[in-house]
Amino acid sequence: MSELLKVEQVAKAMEGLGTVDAMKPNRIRVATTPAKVKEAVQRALKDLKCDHVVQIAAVDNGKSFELIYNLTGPHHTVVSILLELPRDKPEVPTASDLLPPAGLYERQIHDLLGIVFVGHPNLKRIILNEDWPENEFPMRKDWKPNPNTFYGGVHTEEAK
Amino acid sequence: MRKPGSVLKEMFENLGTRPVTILYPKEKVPIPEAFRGKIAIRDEKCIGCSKCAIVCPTQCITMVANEREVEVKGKTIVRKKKPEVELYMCIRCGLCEEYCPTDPKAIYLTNAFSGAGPDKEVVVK
Amino acid sequence: MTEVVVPIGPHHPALKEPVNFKVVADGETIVRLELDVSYNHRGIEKAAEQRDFVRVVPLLERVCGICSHSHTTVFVKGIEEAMKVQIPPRAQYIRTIVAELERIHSHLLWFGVAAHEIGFNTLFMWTWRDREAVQDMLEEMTGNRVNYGINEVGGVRRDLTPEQIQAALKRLPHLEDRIAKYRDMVNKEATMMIRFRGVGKLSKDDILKLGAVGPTARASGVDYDIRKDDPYIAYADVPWQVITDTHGDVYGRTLVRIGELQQSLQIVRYCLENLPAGPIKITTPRAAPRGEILSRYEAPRGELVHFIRTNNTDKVERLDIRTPTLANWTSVAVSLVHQNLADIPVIVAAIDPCLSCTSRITIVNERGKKTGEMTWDELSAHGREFYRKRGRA
Amino acid sequence: MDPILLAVYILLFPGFLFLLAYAFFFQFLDRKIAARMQARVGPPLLQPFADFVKMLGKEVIDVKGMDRKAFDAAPLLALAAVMTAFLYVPIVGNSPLAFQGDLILVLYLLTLPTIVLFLLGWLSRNVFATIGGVRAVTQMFIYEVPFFLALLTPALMAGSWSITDIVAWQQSHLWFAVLQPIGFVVALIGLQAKLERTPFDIPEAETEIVAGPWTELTGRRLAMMRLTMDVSMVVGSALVAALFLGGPRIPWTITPDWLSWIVGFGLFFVKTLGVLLVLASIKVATGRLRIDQLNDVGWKYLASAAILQVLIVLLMNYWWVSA
Repeated sequence: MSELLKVEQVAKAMEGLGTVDAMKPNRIRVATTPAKVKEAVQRALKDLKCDHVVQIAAVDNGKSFELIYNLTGPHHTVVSILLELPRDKPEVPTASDLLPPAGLYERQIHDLLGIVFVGHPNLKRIILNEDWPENEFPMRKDWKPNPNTFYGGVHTEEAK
Repeated sequence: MRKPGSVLKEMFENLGTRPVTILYPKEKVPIPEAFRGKIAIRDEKCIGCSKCAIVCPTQCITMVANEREVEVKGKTIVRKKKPEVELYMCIRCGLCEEYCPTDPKAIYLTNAFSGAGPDKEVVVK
Repeated sequence: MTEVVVPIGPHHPALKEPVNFKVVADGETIVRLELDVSYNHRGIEKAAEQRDFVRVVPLLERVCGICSHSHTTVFVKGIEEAMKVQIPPRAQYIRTIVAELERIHSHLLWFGVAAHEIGFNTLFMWTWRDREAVQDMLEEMTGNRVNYGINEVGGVRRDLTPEQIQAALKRLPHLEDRIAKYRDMVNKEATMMIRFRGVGKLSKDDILKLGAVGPTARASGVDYDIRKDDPYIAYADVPWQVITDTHGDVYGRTLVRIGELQQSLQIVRYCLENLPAGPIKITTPRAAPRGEILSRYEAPRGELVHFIRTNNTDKVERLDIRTPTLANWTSVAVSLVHQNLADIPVIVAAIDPCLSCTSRITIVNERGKKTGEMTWDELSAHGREFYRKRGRA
Repeated sequence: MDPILLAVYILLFPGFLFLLAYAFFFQFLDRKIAARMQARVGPPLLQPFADFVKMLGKEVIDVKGMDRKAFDAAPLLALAAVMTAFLYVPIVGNSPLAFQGDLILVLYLLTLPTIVLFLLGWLSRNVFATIGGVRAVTQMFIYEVPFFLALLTPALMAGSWSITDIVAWQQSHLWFAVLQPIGFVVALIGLQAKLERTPFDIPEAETEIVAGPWTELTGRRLAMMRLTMDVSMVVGSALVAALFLGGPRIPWTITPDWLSWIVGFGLFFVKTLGVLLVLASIKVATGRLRIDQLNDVGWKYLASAAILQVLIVLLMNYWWVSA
């Protein structure tokens, strides 16, 4: 079982992309910007020998959207690449060409938070039902279900 | 040593032995006493503190006004409210039983597991 | 040969849960496949944000029917990590026992369903009969066969009495003997071998490229197992090892799952025999300090991840659940192309999909047809009237 | 044979009434054995009859734009074919309708249900049913050749195309199951495939294509088609029992006429139950093959075994008869 990555190793591989800090021995975080995310993922795949995407987490912390790419490999350390997206134009280049499973994760994030992944092969709806109204993103903090739009399910008003 | 498992041998062994399935309505399944079944309320023990109503994950316990003397640790006090449970909203998680301060619990889960019924709004008093 | 579009799902006898494959088949071989997930999305992540830590646990238990203990353990472990709180060892051991018992009954269930997919119903009946022993153990310990409700932030809600431990220990030898028999049967039974060998084959770098997890990945030699890589609850000090295989096809996945069954039985036996004494829970503060936790767990189907962000309140600011089946979908879709139509159920069952984990909303959509709430007597009146009219017509 | 006795023979005792009752009993026994082998309780005695009556009462749903008359007629055609086949198989003694070549007629009548299944699949305008129908016919091509060869070798050795003569021949010689063991095994496997039971139930593979040709069958049509499958199970096992296990005759004759009838019927009963036990255990012990795997198994092993058997029979005929 190869031993955990050191913070210095990750810092050396990622220098010039962003600040590196270790929250736990096996959790190392790299804060970077949307422009450099593809470069960061590529370096993680090549230099740090990460070959498995654990998860792409998406958070709406009120002010902006945060995307966290969690990658791991035989070294069993989770390298998470964190980036912030402005609230008005959340766009980030897709990572599905580098990481095929990311295609499904990005479609799910797009459904729930409305982050546009530039260059994604088919950013169709996957997680919400077909007749969910367009550009209403339920996981956003400021989303409130207003009563008169119809969110799928039984057409209650006609049934009365 | 363990006999090697072969499908044919096992099949004909089963032919001889008694089948495992039981005919449910006639024969009953033994229920362990720790089983979390249908909810029940001991009205005489309840002190109306509404802790169960607060902790219930599905909010199916409503406190109903109901005056009654209750004997607690020697003293008798008059309680104002008692819980009423909407039976088919209850997910039988047992949190209310855990947070109920009374000694023989005022609200508890029996181990009756069959709970189907026609009336959706039935309420356990 | 003209191409035929065969809809497999969302209501299909082979798939116990709603996933829809629009399969374009040329004769018997599949040419193209459209995957349509999420008929079962219940918005649990949004609901979790409005519940405090005590009331969110029963909600998370219902994310998935079979791996309910996984979701509560991974969440509760994450919150304890955020609160920087250490739960007593006895609670750790009880959680491990229930986790491994859940893995055993989930794998036995899968093994029966996989045999049923190829029409071998006998093994389906036998495995589900032996699974009853595990269900009885769980029912005695936790009070319910599936949703155990044993976890809470800061420890475990019920203690194991000595009689329960003895009753459980008495059932283990029979289970070990049965599982050893099933391992022989898999290697000897002809039709099972033909239908499982070489079906849905994925090489090691395919698995890594497509991000498959759990037994599906371990069947191709990828030895990722979170219980070993990132040990949690009591796995660090229990002697067991990761089961991997090199076949990479459905047969390999069956062998991996049977191996894991035997490992889990050993873990349960070890934990039951030296269950440490002491309290089973500690009182934890109501709110969790600001923090961001990536809590990982080895669910029966693979690596389950809860991304939890807490903000100094007693509610979760954001809970992002990534379930093993969501990770396995890409590898299934790729491995299905150029396979036989008859193999779809077997390959899909091989990753043991758990749909209620993957997507979490169920909205009945009767486009056009008018359905409303009917009380019981309205429904029966309607029924009688409908048939009387039909009778006369 | 005067017409009244013949009418009784056809309609009542060893004819249709007995056949239907025996078919229901066979279905019950098959399901009971399979259940007990799987450690389950299994159905009560009259369950198949209750299913049949209930299904007759169920609503018949017609697919939009379907040819109703053809869809109604097809199950009846299959049932009629299989029931007439039963008349030529000796049950109590000789079958009065025997004629030279009735073995070929019975074999032809037994293949009709599969063709009707294909027709049903095609008529019901449903993608699952069509694929099921195509599979039923492909499967038929695979197992028909070895099945026919295996059933014709006894005729070769007995030197006659009538089942009654073959049974008579076996009375004075050894049973064909002993003389031609390979043929007996191929016949059993072929019968299992003809009845579309588990190793070969590819056309109505429940987990892949819903129910194959059976998908759109509802109400009385489904009742008729299931009855056809039960009756063909009875006829098939009676045929195999007659051709390979000596049918209802015993080497030494018993003086009183009615006693030999009863003994004959008893023998027929025991032998067909034996065949049923073998069929049920094959069904319980195996999973379902894929259609292309069936192709390899069918042509490589079944067909070559049947041809080998024919070769052995020809050699034995030549060497035995000339010696």
